[in-house]
Amino acid sequence: QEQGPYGIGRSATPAEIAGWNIDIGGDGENLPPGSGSVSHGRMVFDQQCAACHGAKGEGGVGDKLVGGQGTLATTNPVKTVGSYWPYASTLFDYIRRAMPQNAPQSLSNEDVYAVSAYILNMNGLLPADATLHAKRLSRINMPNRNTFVGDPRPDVP
Amino acid sequence: QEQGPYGIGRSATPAEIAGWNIDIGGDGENLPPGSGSVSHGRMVFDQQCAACHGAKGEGGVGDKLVGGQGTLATTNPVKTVGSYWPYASTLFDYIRRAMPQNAPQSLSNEDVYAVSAYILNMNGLLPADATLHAKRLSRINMPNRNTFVGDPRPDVP
Amino acid sequence: AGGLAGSEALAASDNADNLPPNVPEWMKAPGDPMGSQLYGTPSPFEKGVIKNIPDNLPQYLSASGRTPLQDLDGIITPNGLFYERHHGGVPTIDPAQHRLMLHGLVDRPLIFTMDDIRRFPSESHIYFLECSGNPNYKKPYGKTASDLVGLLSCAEWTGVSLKVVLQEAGLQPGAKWIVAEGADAAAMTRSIPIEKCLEDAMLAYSQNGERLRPQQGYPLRLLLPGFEGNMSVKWLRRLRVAAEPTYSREETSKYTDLMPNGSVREFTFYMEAKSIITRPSGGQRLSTPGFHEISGIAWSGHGKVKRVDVSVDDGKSWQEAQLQEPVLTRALTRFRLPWQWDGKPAVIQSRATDVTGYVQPTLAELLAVRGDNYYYHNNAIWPWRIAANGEVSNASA
Amino acid sequence: AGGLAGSEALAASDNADNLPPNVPEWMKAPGDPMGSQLYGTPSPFEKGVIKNIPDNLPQYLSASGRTPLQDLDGIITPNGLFYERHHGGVPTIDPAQHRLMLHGLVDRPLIFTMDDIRRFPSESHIYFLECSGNPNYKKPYGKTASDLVGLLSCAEWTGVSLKVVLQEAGLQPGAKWIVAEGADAAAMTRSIPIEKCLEDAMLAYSQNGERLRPQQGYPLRLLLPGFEGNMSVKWLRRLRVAAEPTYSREETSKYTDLMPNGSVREFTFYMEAKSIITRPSGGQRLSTPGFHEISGIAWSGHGKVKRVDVSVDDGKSWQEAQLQEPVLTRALTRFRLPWQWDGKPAVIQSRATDVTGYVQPTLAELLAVRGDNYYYHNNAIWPWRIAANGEVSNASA
Ligand code: HEC
Ligand code: HEC
Ligand SMILES: [Ca+2]
Ligand SMILES: [Ca+2]
Ligand SMILES: [Ca+2]
Ligand SMILES: [Ca+2]
Ligand SMILES: [Ca+2]
Ligand SMILES: [Ca+2]
Ligand SMILES: [Co+2]
Ligand SMILES: [Co+2]
Repeated sequence: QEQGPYGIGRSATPAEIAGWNIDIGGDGENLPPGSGSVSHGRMVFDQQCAACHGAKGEGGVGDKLVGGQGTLATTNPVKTVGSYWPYASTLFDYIRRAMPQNAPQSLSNEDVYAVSAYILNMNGLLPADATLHAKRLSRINMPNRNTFVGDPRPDVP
Repeated sequence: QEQGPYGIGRSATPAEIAGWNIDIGGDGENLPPGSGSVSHGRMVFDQQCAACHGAKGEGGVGDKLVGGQGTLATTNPVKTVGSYWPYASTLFDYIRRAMPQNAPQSLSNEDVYAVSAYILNMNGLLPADATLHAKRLSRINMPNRNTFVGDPRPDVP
Repeated sequence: AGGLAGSEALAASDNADNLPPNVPEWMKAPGDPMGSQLYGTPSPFEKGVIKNIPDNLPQYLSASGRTPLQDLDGIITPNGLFYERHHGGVPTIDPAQHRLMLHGLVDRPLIFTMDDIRRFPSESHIYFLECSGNPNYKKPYGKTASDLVGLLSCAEWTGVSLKVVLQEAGLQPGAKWIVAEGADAAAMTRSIPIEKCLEDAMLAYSQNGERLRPQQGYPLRLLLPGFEGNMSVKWLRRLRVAAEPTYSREETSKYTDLMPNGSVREFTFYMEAKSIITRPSGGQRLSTPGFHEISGIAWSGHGKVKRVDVSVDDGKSWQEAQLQEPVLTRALTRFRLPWQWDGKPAVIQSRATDVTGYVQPTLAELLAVRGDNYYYHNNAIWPWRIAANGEVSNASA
Repeated sequence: AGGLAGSEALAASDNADNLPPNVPEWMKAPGDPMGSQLYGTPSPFEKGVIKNIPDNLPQYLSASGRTPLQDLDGIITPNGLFYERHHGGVPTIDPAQHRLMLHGLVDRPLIFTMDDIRRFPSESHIYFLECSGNPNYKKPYGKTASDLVGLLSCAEWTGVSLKVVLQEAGLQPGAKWIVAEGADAAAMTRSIPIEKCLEDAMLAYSQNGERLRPQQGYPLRLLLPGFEGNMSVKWLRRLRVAAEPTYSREETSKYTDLMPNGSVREFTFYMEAKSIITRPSGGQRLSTPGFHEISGIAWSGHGKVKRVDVSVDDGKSWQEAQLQEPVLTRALTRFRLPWQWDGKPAVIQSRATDVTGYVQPTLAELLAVRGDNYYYHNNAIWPWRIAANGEVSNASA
C-alpha cells in the first residue's frame, strides 16, 4: 500500500471504518450481531415511534409504515415498508441511521432489530413470536421485490 | 417625433429635463443665471465647508482645495482645484451636485457661484473683490489646463 | 421586484416629490456609509424575493424550499435563494472537525480533512441542480414557475474531481458503485454508478465563489451534474466503493418511479431536458399590450441544450428562441424570444431539445405513458395562459 | 475558511468526540429546519469572510470595501462580497419612484420607469468590474490579494443593451459622448465615448440572478465591460447624449493619471490585462511540503485572456497555467498550475496575456514609465514570497 499520486490524506484504520460504516447491503451484508424480538419491538415502537407514525404504524408526521399490499397498480397506491420496499435489510439500515427522527443513531442494534421485527410483523411478514437477527432479516422475502426494473428512459416522447 | 422601435417610455418634458440636467460643460455650457461674490463665498465656506476642508481650504476629512501649483512634476505633487483642475466650470458643477457632502444640492446657485469664487480666490485665480457668474467662470484660465493629454496606452511593456 | 405591472400606478399613488423635475430625496442626503454591510444583503424593496415554501407542510425537518425562478434573471442562482431539500434538518458543521472517509474496494482506505480536500487540484463548473420531484404528476399544479419547477437552481461550483480522489485511494477490481453518506441527521445515503464517479462527479466545497452554504452541504458535498439532486449528497462524510448498490431507503422507498401496472423503475438518475418560461409567468401581469420579451430557462441532465422553441398560439406553431451564450453542459440556459402582445388572451409555452435530440414532452404525453402515480422526473412543458387583462396563470392547473 | 494550514492542529486541540470512529454530534440530533433562512446566509464558521475594509479610513461616505479574493474560488463573486466603492454613501431607492431620463442629442427625450426598462429585450453576461485605483503605485503595498487588487469582482449581469435604449430615443448627428449621472448623494457623473455605448454597454438591473444589490447600484446601473469601475455609474438616473464630455470632477480631479513630467493622462478608460495568484497568497500558509495547486484569476478590459504564465522560481522561468473553461470576454478567468513545494523558500507569480497580445508588466516596468505619482491602472505582477515555514507574504512589500 504505497501512497497515492498526491500523498494527501491519511490511512483510515479498521476501527475507524467500523465505527462509521453503517451501510447494510440489500442481501444483509454488514448487518451487526445481535437480535430483537417482535414483542420488544412493540415496546420500542410505542415509546419512540408511535408519536409520529401512529399507534399501529398508520402514519402521522412520519410515513405510514403498514399496509397497502396489492394497491400499487391501482389509482390509489399505498407505498409502505410492507407493500413497496424491495429489501427488508433497508429497514434496519434506515432506522439505525435516521430514526427516531428526533434522535437518530440513538437506538442499540438490538432495539433496531426489534423494532424492525415489529414493523415487519405488522405487515404480516414476520410471526408475532419471531426474533430477528442478521441471517433471518436477510432472508425475508419482500412482496414487492420483483417489480423493480431499470431505467428505460427516454420513454416519452 | 414618432415612437421608438419598442414604444417604451414616455416623453421627457423640457421642464423635467431642466429640473434634472445639472451638467455643466467644460466651456461653461448650461451654467445657470445668477452670480456670487468672493466675500459672500467666504461666509458660505466658513459656515458650510471649513469643517471638512479646513479654515483655509487646507484639507481635512475633505480634500485640500488650495495650493500645490508647481508641484505636479515633483516627487510630492499636491493636486488641488488650483494646481490640477483643467476647468473652473467643473468646480461649479461638482459643488452644486455633491457639496456640502452632508447636504448635497442644498445650496442656491448664487451660493455655489460665491463659494466657487472664494475657492478660486484662495488659489490666486480670482481677485478678492470679484463676482462670479456664468460668463466669467467660463473664461477662467486654469493653470494646469494644457497638461492634459489622451490615453497613449499600452505604454508598458 | 419582478412585477411586470403596476409601477406607473404605484408611482401615481405616491407623491411626486422624487419624480422629475424634482430632485429625489436620496440625492439630498448621504446614503449608508461604505461597509455598513460587511456581508451584503438585497435591497429592502426586494424583501419579497425569498425561498418559496408551501404553506401547509406537516413538518420542516424533511421538507423543501423553492427558488423564486420568476423573480430571477440570467442563469446563476444567488446563494441566498438556492433551493433547499433535506431530510433531517440543516446541520451546523465545524469544518475543522469534519472528515471524509473513503473506503471499501480501494487499495488505501483514507481519511481527509477539509484542508486535505482543498489541497487536491481544483476545478470550477457552472451546473444546475434539480430535485427529481419537481413537481409531481397530480393536480393541483402550482400557480407560479417556482411552485412548478422551483426545486431547481444553478451555481458555479468549485471542488475536486471525484476521479482524482478515487485515484488517491486506488480503485480495486469489481468497483461498480460508490455509496455516499451525508453527515446530517438523516445520514443521507445514495449509491452512484462508478461510471458517473469517473466521468464528471465532483466533491464541491464552494458555490458561486464562496464556501458552500449550510443548506447546500457545508463544508463538502458530492455533485453529480445532471443527476437528480438527492444524489448529490450534502455534508458528505463517507464514500464506500462497492460491487453493488446499498439499496438505501432513499433509492427504494423514495426516488423510484411507480408505473401504472405496479412495476417500479429504480436507479432513474438523469434529469431529462426541460424548460419553462419565467417571464411572463404565473402570478405576473402584462401591464400593457405591445412589446414583451418572453424569457425562460432550459436545461438537460444529458448535456447541452441544443434549442428551445416557443409557441405563443397554444402550441399551434413554434418559433426558435435565442439562447444566451455561453451555452454550457448541464447548466441552465437562458432563452429569449421577442414578442408583441396584441392584448388578446393567449397561451405561451417553451419546449427544449438537448444535444441527444431528445425533445421535452407535454404533460399529456408523460401521463399517457407513466400515469399520475409516477412521482419523479416530471419534465413536462408548462404552458401559461395570458388573460385579456394581462394576468398570467398556469394553463394546466 | 480559506486557511491552507492548521486544520490538523485545530482538530487535535479539539476533543475527538466528532472524529472517527465516533459519530459526530450533528448526526445525532436534527439540524435547523428547512426555511429557517428564507434568504440564506453563509455558515457561522465563515464569518471571517467579509469585505476587507482598511482600518484607517478618514470617513466612510466616500470609501471602498474590497472583495476577499484569497478566500474565493472560481470566477463568480457572491453578491454579498462584491466590492464597494461609492462617493456619497449607498442610497436607499424605491424602484417604483426611480426614473431614467434620456435626453440631449436625441430625437425623442424619454423617461423610463424600472418596469419600462425591464420591458426591453434583455441580455446576460458574466463581466468583471474593477476600480482603477487597485492599488496605487506607492509603498507600503498590501499584505493580501484583497489588499492589493480586491477592488475587483465578477458577476453575471442582466439588463438591456444601451444601444437598444439609445435607438428608442434616436441618436442625432454629432452624438459623440454620453454623460451618465447617478441618483446618489454624489450625483456621480462620467462621460462615456459613444463607441463604447454602441458596443457592449448595458443598463443592468440584475446581478447573479437577483436584482442589483444597493451597493452595486439598485435599481439600475450602467455597465461598461472592461472600463474602469467608476464609469459604470450606479443608481443610474440620467443619460445625456452630447457632443463633448462634461469634464466632471470624477474625470478631471480624479481618475486621471499624473506622469512624472507633470503631464496628465485623461480619459484612460481601459483596464489592461492583469492577474494575481490567490492561492497560495499573502496571509496564507502552506501546511506542509508536497503538492499544492497554484490558483489565481486573470482578466483584461480588452477582451479574453489568452494565456497565463506562472513562475515558481522568482521569475527565472515560466510555465503556462491551465485556464478554466469557459474563458469569457471581459470576465475573470481562473487559472491553475499543479506544483510540488519542496519546503524551501520560493517566490511565485503569475503573468497574464490577453487576446491583443498585451503582456502584464512588472511593477518595476510600470514605475519606470509612469513613476509612483501615477495613481490608477496599476496592473503589475504581484509576486508572493513563500518562507521555509510555509508563510506567504507580498514579495514587493
Ligand atoms: C419526530 C418524528 C418521528 C419519530 C419519533 C420517528 N419517526 Fe420515522 N419518520 C419520520 C418522518 C418525518 C419520516 C419521513 C422522513 C423523510 O422522508 O425524510 C420518517 C420515516 C420513517 C421510515 C421510512 C418510511 C418510508 O416509507 O420510507 C421508517 C421505516 C421509520 N420512519 C421508522 C421509524 C421508527 C422505527 C421510529 C422509532 C424508533 C421512528 N420512525 C420514529 C418521523 C419520525
Ligand atoms: C461633511 C464633510 C464635507 C463638507 C461639509 C464639505 N465637503 Fe467638500 N468634500 C468632502 C469630501 C469627503 C470630499 C471628497 C469626496 C470624494 O472624493 O468622493 C470633498 C470634495 C470636495 C471637492 C473636490 C476636491 C477635489 O480636489 O476633487 C470640492 C471642490 C469640495 N469638496 C468643495 C466643498 C464646498 C464648497 C463645501 C461647502 C459648500 C464642501 N466641500 C463641504 C467633504 C465635505
Ligand atoms: Ca452482495
Ligand atoms: Ca462645448
Ligand atoms: Ca416624499
Ligand atoms: Ca408560500
Ligand atoms: Ca464535543
Ligand atoms: Ca481590515
Ligand atoms: Co431495548
Ligand atoms: Co447665500
